[in-house]
Amino acid sequence: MAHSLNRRQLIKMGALAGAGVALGPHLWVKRSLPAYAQGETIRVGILHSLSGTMAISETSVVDAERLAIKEINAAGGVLGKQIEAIVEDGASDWPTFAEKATKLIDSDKVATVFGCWTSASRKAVLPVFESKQHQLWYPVQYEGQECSKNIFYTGAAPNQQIEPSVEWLLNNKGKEFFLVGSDYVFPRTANTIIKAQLEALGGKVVGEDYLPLGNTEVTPIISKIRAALPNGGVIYNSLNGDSNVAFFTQLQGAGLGPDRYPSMSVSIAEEEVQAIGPEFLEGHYAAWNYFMTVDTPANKKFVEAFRAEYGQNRVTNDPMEAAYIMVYIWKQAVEKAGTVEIDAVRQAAYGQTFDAPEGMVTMNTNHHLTKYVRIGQVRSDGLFEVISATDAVDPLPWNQFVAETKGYACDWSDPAKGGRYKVEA
Amino acid sequence: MLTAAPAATRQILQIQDLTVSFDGFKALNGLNFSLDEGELRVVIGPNGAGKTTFLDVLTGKVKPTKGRVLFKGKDLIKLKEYQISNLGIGRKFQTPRVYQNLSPRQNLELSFNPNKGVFSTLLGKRDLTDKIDALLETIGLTHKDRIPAGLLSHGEKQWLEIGMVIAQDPNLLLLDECVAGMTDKETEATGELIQSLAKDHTIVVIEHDMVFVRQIARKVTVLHQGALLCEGSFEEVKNDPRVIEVYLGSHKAKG
Amino acid sequence: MATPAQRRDPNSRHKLLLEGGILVGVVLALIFLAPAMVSSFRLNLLGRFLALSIVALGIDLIWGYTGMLSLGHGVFFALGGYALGMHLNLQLPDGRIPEFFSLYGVTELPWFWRPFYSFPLTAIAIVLIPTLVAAALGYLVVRNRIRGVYFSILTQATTIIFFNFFNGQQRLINGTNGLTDFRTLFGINVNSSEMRFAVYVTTIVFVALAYLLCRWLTSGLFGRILVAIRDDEPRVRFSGYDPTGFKVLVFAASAGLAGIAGALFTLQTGIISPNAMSIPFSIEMVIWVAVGGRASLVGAVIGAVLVNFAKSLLSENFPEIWLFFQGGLFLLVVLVLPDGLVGWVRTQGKQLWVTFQLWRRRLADTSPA
Amino acid sequence: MNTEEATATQNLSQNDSRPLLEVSNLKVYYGQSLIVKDLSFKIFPGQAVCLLGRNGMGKTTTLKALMGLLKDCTGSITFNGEPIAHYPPNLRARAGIGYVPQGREIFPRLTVEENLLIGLEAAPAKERVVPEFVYELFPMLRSFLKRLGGDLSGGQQQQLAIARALVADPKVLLLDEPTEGIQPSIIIEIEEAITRIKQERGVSVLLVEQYFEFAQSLADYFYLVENGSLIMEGLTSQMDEEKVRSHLSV
Amino acid sequence: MTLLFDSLFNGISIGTVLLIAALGLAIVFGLMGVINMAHGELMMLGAYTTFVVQNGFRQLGDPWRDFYIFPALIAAFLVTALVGWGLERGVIRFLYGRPLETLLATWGVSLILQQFVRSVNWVLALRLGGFGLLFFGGWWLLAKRVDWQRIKGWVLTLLLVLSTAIVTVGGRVLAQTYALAVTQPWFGAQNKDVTAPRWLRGGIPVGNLFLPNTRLFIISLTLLCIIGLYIFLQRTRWGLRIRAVTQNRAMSACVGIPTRTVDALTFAIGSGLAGVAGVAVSLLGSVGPNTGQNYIVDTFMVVVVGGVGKLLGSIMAALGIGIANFLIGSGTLALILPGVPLLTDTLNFFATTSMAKVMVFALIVAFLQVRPRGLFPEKGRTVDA
Ligand SMILES: Nc1ncnc2c1ncn2[C@@H]1O[C@H](COP(=O)(O)OP(=O)(O)OP(=O)(O)O)[C@@H](O)[C@H]1O
Ligand SMILES: Nc1ncnc2c1ncn2[C@@H]1O[C@H](COP(=O)(O)OP(=O)(O)OP(=O)(O)O)[C@@H](O)[C@H]1O
Ligand SMILES: NC(N)=O
Ligand SMILES: [Mg+2]
Ligand SMILES: [Mg+2]
Repeated sequence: MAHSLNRRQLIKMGALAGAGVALGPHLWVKRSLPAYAQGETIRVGILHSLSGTMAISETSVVDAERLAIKEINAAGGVLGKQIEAIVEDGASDWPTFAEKATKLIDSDKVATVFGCWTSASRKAVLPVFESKQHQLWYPVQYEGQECSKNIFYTGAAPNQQIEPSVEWLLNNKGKEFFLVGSDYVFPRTANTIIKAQLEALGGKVVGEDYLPLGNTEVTPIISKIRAALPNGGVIYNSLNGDSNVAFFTQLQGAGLGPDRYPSMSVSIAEEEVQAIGPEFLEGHYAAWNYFMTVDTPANKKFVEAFRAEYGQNRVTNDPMEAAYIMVYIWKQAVEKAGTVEIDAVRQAAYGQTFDAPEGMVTMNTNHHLTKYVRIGQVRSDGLFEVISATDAVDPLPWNQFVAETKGYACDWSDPAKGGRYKVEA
Repeated sequence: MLTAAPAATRQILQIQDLTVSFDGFKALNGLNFSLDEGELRVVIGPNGAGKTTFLDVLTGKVKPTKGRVLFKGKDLIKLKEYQISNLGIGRKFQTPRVYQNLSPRQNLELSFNPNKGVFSTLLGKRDLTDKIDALLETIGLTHKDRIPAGLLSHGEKQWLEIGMVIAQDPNLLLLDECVAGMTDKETEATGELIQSLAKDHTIVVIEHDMVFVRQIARKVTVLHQGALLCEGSFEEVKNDPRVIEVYLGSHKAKG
Repeated sequence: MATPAQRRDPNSRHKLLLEGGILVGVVLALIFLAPAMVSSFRLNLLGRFLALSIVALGIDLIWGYTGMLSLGHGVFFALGGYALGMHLNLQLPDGRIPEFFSLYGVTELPWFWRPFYSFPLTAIAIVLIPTLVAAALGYLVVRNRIRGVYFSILTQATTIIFFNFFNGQQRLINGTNGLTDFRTLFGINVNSSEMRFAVYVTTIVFVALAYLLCRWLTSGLFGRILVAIRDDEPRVRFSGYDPTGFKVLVFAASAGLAGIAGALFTLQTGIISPNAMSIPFSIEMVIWVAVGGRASLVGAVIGAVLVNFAKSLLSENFPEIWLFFQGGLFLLVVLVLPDGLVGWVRTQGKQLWVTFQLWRRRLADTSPA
Repeated sequence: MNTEEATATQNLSQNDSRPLLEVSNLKVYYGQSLIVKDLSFKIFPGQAVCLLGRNGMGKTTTLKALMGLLKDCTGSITFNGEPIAHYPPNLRARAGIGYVPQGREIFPRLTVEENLLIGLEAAPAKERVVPEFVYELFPMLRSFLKRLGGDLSGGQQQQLAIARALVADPKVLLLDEPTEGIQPSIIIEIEEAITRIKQERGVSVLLVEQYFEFAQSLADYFYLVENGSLIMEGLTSQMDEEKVRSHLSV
Repeated sequence: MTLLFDSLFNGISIGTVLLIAALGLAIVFGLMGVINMAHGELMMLGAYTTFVVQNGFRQLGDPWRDFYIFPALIAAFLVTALVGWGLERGVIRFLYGRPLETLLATWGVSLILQQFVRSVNWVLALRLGGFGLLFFGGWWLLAKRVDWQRIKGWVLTLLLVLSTAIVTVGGRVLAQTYALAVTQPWFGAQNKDVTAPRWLRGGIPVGNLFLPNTRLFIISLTLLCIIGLYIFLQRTRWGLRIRAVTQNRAMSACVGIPTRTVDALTFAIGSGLAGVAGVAVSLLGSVGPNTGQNYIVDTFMVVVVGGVGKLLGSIMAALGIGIANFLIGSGTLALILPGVPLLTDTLNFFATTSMAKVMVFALIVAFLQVRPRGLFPEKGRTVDA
């Protein structure tokens, strides 16, 4: 039985071979990458989940960031240098985010970092960026109640997405709300805000439920919704990722259509609609600052560039747009400061404006962007019909409906004010 | 039948009306049995008579459906396996069962330990090397004392397990087919070993090898269909027609 | 495969001395040489991975030696981590409560946080809470003779319970985000380099202590009974031992080690979150031990450090496809090195040594000619 | 020992001079150690051959090697004129080698009936019924058809193991201590049955046995193994009992 | 009454999903003893197969596009069975008798499969295919030489290096020539949309209730799988062979069972069932690289709670867990058991999906305390002996 004698050897070989096939090319590419010698490029970090649960959302954000960098490089780079992106995988694991952030700062000596999606990952890297006096650009809509000197937030603050959408629902769709969310901080905090807001504005929460991230068994929730809203009502949905698919297919399966049960989602964008299937979502609503269908020249250019780079079937969405914006704002700030030095860039970033796909945005001294709020309704092709749009809304990181933070604001341009100060009435 | 035991010898084991039933099948059926201290008893009986099941009850592996089992006056039925073992009952299984990843030496050491609590095992100090060496010599495994016991041949495992029971130094030794797979000479050696052990231990031996039974037997108990068929000296039992009928076979019984 | 159970031959003293010498040598090298040789970032990683090797030791104790495969050690790890995390979160000026509470409108510190103001109580909690939880769980499980996959699945169920609980209780323990944003310990900035080095050294000391503890438990008669339980637990009962006590003890001990590891890891990573209680992390722990070599304590430490460094380096160099390697690595180890690295060194190393000796002898024979 | 002479005698006693099973230069290693050292022997159709030897001498190892269960073994095995050393165990079984292993190796969580049905896997005929004669030989089996194999008593399991090998109608039976744990009366019956099978169907038997009388009365020819080598062989009828016994004791 | 029926139906709905996901595992783990952590990823492959088949049928136009589900079932079964077969031949068979090692190895496999669907594009696929062709083809050709054993070592090394080099260079050339067309991932990291055919959307109103068609479909599919499995295991000799092989592989070979074939086939069927489960799951949730991860723990729980190796046990356990999940998670239990304030409060506390999970798993832990070997434990002498 000589063949079994050699099996170890064979397996070893097979494995090596497999590895070779999968990786050989990458090794090659890696080594041939920077055509320009060290020091002639400016390194920036890109830190998102490329594996694990969050990869679903975060990989496209990376695509957008890479696109922006590529465009900037093609246009001559920044300060005459090319930008070199160092990509790290946060692997949907918060400690890993912290580890990789440290690595980018300490080992790679990057000029700045673009990254994170979940608030948990942002909270995990926040101490790293603060203790190392470094800088993170964060592209996703979030729950607010934070204003770090070391982070620029280019997604919506609650008053730029959640609050206007609740108001719109109250005005147009009904007063009884059922809140569904994934079981983590953004939905929980968002719902805290919504409850405070509804109380102030005369709405009512009839039920609330949370699904563990990634869970797809939504039968009990559907039952609860039917029980709590027998005659229809508003579903406010902050479910993330996978769970949405189950939720909407079953919502339809159970006969709860958007006519009687309109839903407002704050984590469903074009990509998710594709994954869920437009036929399940048609007629439901989402609130964002940007939709792929926004009709601006800048957006047209953005979408075209993106599709040319990644394929005609790809779609763009709000976090991708926010990610695209932040790379440009950083570039403008660096150019204004004339250096990549963190503090100078931070100062220079204040007041930067950018003709973004969603419209003209401005970076505030509270590290958030002034943005447009839009309500979209899902069309049969899976894109959104923008049915309501506001003028640019200034960001309020500290929520004005929640008692603890009412009356607080943030201003990093003034050392006397800082991250959380009481506004004089 | 034999004369009743003298009043001076205490009965170490008393079993009354022992019944074990598995889904209605009675492996033991109203068995009555008793054993004097210091006795060497051989139990024979057809395959499936319930001999092993009997030992299973004695060691706590099987809980009886009915009946009483008293060992040194204590009821064994409520006790757990390890408690019974610590009361002084040691067993060799029918198919040898040794710790495969421990060497014969370690197997014996494990059985020698007198205090088997968690902390006494952890903190206790003992040096048993000499005792173990002697025992290894007795069971003929001196030259294989360091290899994992799982690699021993069948016969060697039999020997090792006998050694483990001896090391345990129980009051009552239960030996289930301990010479199966041994050569005639080794069987004889085992017989001698058992007889020397019998000087200060109570022993129950289960066997099918009639030569061996004749060598060691004083009193023989025959089980059949879970109950006592007969009891007596080797010659008495051997010539009992019922025993010949169900067990020995009519033509040429070995021994 | 077989345990390297210690043989009491005349030169066992000699061997013990040698082992002690090597241990001291390694500890000293880690403390004095490593910082000089690697960047502070890598040193910090090494510190973390050494912390993880403490859990690995615990897993080896229960899985490698006793045969209890726990797929839930992340819970004990996280309990230790949370205990220290709470203490670190409470390093605040008078009466203020950790910032995250305000997110959920909590204004009063939940009662169970109070003891963690005190470092001694925290230190006790780090070890004691996991140990007690494990002892209670272990007792219930082991007493009912739940073994093998049933035990593994049960630990997994426990993990899910704890995970969902910690993940869902934002108002008590900050949910998914976990505890982070640590600033000071004993009034010293936890991010200062002195503090970092002190923690690094502490970790090494704890690894050494954990090693000694496991070494003590696994050598001698006690260790042999563990192996016997792994091989044939029912038989052990007939030998007069009650396996329950033994199993509960090692399970609790390994949970205690996990708690310590969790605390040291949290301190060095700056965050503890329910992710540490996720199933994959617990499985990874087992993989470290398998890679290093089951039933080898050195193997557990080496496995934990190597696998984690491999993971770090692979994901840095191939952020997009590193999982291919990680998965391939596990496959390779299981198929090609069934006894782990240490097992491989033991067998192949011996062979190489023999070949080398032969070769030397042949050389010596031929050279005069 | 004059091997040629013995073989000649052996050949004389057979009509068919071609051996059914021929093993030459069999060597088996466990890791580094050589357990079976250069063993050669033959079995003719309808012949019963006995392998004698003390504990740990390599008898079981030899049978396992014949079944193809061990990986580190060299040498040639010819069965029915065909070299089978490269066959996996299942093909050897299907070729007509029946095996009753030491330690019974009953499938514990299959019923007695299922254990017998599994035995039929190697049967040349395609019909899947357990032949009646095994129940006649072991009446116990019939009454316990639905019982789990693992629940049987030791001796019952041994009987089942023999029955399992017999149902497949093998050309040669490898029996590793088949009488172990079996009550005397059934041993007698097994002996008679094997003699009958041997005579009526021309089945050959390779027997490993410690029960000397049993081996003596069943086998036509014997080989004595010590430390993995053959040290004596011959017709059982002409066996020097004293000498053999002396080798069997320590 | 409606409440009861509603709970029952919803509980069964949840349970059948668990069950169909667990069926394959009941074979692979329950019967074969392989702790297959890649089971979820096999489901995921089944779901991706559905996605591909669906897209194929969309091209075909109208009457066809609504019937993709049936070919998808077959395709998913075949694809995953094939992968399972390869997995058994390449990995699992070296690990029999070492169940815990199978856990580690299949964990590795699951990582690889996850990454595979994220990264696979034409370049990678062609590279792998080309490599297989060159390396194994070369091996096959050269192995016919008489002096093969002698030259094996270095020839294989050479082949390895050569074929790796060729596919590497080939891949690069390909990538540069055709750019996006070949480098664009087939699926990417994003979730994919599998839409139930039109006739599966909506549902049947029964009185106050609404029975969604997809659920009814999955329930029927599960039933069908169970019946098929039952016939396979009980009415053919395979069931017996599989059980024999897992109980004692060496002895099975000695009685003439082709153990390799049995092992490979069994594993392939178990994997194929995972694929079928993948189709079912794709109708409910998302199709993405992590699809399988959500099921793995629950499916093991089902198999274990039922009693390892007992098909009936798995069925009961799945339904039980499903119903418990619904009753607790939807707060129905709190409605059914009013009156006792403390109990109602507790139940309400657990009446969110997230906390219901805590409760259900706590119940499982408690259940295993009472029945340490599941609903239908192995009985007899060999257990705990
Ligand atoms: N758990 C069980 N379930 C069903 N039947 C059982 C069980 N345990 C034992 N039996 C039956 O009980 C009877 C007695 O078995 P036991 O092992 O005690 O016999 P024995 O006298 O030791 O036989 P042997 O001499 O063959 O070892 C047998 O018929 C056996 O099949
Ligand atoms: N897996 C193994 N690895 C190493 N050595 C082994 C292994 N199996 C058996 N041995 C050794 O090989 C020798 C022969 O064993 P074998 O089982 O063939 O003996 P045997 O002649 O059948 O003895 P017995 O009469 O006791 O059954 C023994 O010394 C045993 O220790
Ligand atoms: N910030 C979010 N969406 O987690
Ligand atoms: Mg018996
Ligand atoms: Mg033998």
